[in-house]
Amino acid sequence: MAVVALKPYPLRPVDGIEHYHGDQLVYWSWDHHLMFAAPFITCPSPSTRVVDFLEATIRPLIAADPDADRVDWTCVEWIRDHEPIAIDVGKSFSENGIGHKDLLRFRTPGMNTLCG
Amino acid sequence: MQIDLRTVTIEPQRHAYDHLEQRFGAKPASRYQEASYDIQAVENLHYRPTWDPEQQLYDPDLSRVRMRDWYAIKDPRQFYYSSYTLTRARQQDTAEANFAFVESRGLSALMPGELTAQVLALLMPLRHAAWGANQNNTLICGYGFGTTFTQPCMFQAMDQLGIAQYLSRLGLLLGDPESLGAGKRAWMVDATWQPLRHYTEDTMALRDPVEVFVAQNLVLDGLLYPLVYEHLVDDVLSARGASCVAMLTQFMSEWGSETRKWIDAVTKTLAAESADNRAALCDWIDRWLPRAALAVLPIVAIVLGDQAQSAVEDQMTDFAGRLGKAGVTR
Amino acid sequence: MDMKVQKAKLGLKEKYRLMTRDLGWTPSYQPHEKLYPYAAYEGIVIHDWDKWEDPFRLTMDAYWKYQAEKDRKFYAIIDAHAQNNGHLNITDARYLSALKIFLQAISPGEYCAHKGFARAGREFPGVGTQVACQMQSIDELRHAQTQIHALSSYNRYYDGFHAFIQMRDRMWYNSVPRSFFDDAMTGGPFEFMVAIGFSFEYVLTNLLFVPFMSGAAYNGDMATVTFGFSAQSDEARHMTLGLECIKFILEQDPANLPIVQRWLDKWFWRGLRLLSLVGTMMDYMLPKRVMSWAEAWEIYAEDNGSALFKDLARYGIRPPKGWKDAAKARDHISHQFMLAFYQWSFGTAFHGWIPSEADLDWLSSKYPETFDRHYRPRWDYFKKLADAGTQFRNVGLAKLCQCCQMPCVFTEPDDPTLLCHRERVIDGHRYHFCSDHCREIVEHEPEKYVQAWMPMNQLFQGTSGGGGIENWMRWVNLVDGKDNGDFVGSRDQRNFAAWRGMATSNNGT
Amino acid sequence: MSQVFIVLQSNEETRAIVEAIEQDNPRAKVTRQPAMVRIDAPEHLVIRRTTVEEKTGGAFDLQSLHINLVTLGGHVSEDEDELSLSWNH
Repeated sequence: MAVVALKPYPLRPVDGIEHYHGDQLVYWSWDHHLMFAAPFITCPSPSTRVVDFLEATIRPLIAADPDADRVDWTCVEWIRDHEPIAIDVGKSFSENGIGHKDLLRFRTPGMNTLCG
Repeated sequence: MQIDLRTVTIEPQRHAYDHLEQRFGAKPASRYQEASYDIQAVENLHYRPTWDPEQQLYDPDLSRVRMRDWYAIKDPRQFYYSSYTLTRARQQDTAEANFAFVESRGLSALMPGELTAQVLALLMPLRHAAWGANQNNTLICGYGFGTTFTQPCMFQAMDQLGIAQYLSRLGLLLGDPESLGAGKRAWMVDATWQPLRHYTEDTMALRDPVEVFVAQNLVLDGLLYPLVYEHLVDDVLSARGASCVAMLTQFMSEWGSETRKWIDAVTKTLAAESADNRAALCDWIDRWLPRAALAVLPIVAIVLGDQAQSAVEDQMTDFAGRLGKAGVTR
Repeated sequence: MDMKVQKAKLGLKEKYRLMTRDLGWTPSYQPHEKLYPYAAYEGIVIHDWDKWEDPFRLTMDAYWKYQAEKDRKFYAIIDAHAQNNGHLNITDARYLSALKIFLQAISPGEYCAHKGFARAGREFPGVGTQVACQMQSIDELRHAQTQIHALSSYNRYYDGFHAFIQMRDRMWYNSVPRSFFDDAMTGGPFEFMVAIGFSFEYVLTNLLFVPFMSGAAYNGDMATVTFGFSAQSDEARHMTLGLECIKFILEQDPANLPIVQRWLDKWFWRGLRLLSLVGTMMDYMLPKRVMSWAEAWEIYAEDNGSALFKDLARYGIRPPKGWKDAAKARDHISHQFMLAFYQWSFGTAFHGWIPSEADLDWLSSKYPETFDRHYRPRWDYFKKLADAGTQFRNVGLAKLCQCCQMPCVFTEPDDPTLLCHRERVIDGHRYHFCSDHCREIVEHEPEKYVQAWMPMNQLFQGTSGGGGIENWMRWVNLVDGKDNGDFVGSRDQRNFAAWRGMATSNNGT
Repeated sequence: MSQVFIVLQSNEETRAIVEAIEQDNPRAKVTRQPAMVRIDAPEHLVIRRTTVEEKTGGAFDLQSLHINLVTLGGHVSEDEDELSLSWNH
């Protein structure tokens, strides 16, 4: 579908990767862990190793959850756009094919302390 | 326990909203200031209009005139909704009393039939001119930039609707529904009214809000209102025995002189901003003033006949004086 | 001699016709489409503007008279309120958070409606419609101004009100109402009318003004209840206009039905997202409560709304697509927002807090199906952390919905334990949504929504003050430690208690 | 059956109006809430000028209802003598 307009109304996205100074947006969400009201938006460099970013940024963000200490990044199940995805956390975002504005959900079956 | 809150003296944490303290200093702000300054969004507009994606949702570039700060424009009457509405409600009380006075004493029936016919011929088509002015001021409010410029235009639009309605009541009092119908036919086909209708339709095709302001409020109404209400009705027709009509149009004459102060203040601020603005105003006046003069001439002639030309010329002289005072020099 | 002839008295309808409808004319010096250039492109077909029925036949003289009377009452009350420290009459200073949200988010929306109706009041070719829109335009200006005036005296004593102008354009959560109104205003006149005049005014604003304002009265806030009811008395006219307009459009041509139906689907959902904030205000921010959001929803949306859509069924209109999901969300939304506000309160110009045990019990009783199971455990845990001196602050920034711009706090309609994730790639760019309905709205008009100003994304672009939280706070005029954070320990809390104490002891002497 | 409704501010001016509504609409249900009065009625509700005038002993202009009106639901039909609310189904 297209917008109904009186004159040509071009598609002009304002959120392209070129606006992020070499970095890219990546979203994160921990399934069934609703202590955190919404998915996180972050802005890592594509060349950063995923595990480094998880430890430096995501781990502190989720630390308040009673399940947080038990999260092992090598065991979590990753989901992207409703499909399971294999992520080698020892490699970078770009090596894992994780692109601008991807949402990465991680599942930790058996853990759902606050969301029965 | 009932607490007596009036006994407490509390030091306020601040005097006014931040944006008003920035503009006017750290002191309590007036209700006009609170109601008017900066209340239109300016930044981070989300979407382009579907009627024209080259425009912004609020777009100062719709006008040829430029202002560093559109809030330099101020309404000397300091009208915001409440002060405006209370002022008009008071005038409405007077108007109501005037209509009741004329009606209860049958004053309009005492006028000679010929004079009544002349009054109706003059005033009934002006219902539609007022509607045109309503349309134009509504457009200025809708697409103009900055609340101190746009909000009085919405008031002006509603006033013009009110004027059209006062004229309608006047027509029903002096005549009947058919008097209104005759006025509309004159507006549509009589040669007398065609220059004015042509002018009105041409201004309704404009999209530059400030040009509309100049063409309608400054130029056309600047000639029409003093000529019709102050000169023809209050002076000429009253002297001929139609003083009751002057009672019924008291709102229009008072309103004309009240709104002129505002229109002149806006014009003066626009002109004082830059030579480019003055050039734009002059171009628009050159474009619209001669046409307005030609449009009002046959209307004035309904009452004055051959003397219409000199009445219009006198009004043009007055008008040039207004422009001079507003700093619009050609 | 002349006898005054008693004229036949004109009926209200005929008189009103002469006073308004008869003023317009068919232009001949300019083509019609030059004077009304935006009237046709949306695809709405109008054959006869004269078929328009004027709902209330107010002429300007009556308008001035009645509105002046309302305004005299209103300003008398807020003058007295300011002179007599009326702000100390409120039940509790935490209530002020609701007023701060109102001033930052809703009052600017009133102004947008003012501008939008001015435009519609010029662009519609029918005089009756134009006049109704123009009156609504100045009414909406009135609402913005009375709200700013009523809350001005609160601003002098409490934090969080002072920068509503800057925050309107820059504060992240205010892009929710801003994008809503910008969206309506950048549509054509018909869409604007259906969006604001009908979907928002008729279907939804009762929820905003009626139970919430009654709640304001219950909490001793005479200034707010006065502007609220005073505004709502205009809304009754506006709602009637909205309903009239939609009937008129639908009666004019069958081709209008699918366009109107899609607008209804779109604007019901956008309006619901925006007004759900009021649910949080009602359930959490009123110290003394009149009814829950769920109860208000039942009365004003489900009962009244279903009567309305049953009525419109004869035109082929069905209830909006999101209707069922809205009903499912009824028992969740207010909790989801308040939990979010609490954890992000460092970035809001109002205070958050953990509800008291009594409040939690009230919520349990009002939301028996959901509260104890899903939400109370989180509050209990937050309380445990706070009591241990490790108050939970979520310093992660939130993913926003590309359509409604809400942080994606909503759960799956049928699974309250899982956040709802929706996405779509449009022309090589990926976009995220809070719900199926928001995604569908964007899929219909991608050109429009890809240009939205997304505050969180902009932060990372470095455009919002230059990067970093301190620069951002300066840029939005947020005073750290005063405007934001937990209510417990805030300056508002301390001052209110101290001033009330002064009042009580003065009275005792 | 669909309800129409009207909500008025609760004050001295509306006291007579509410009484008039109760008299003219036996099936109407009046609910009093803080600062407001809500009146629901099945399908149809009417406010008659003359009934209000009986209650107040003075002239009543129906349009002055706007001053104290909070909200309403249903199609509005108004002339000099009465204002009615209804649904068409």
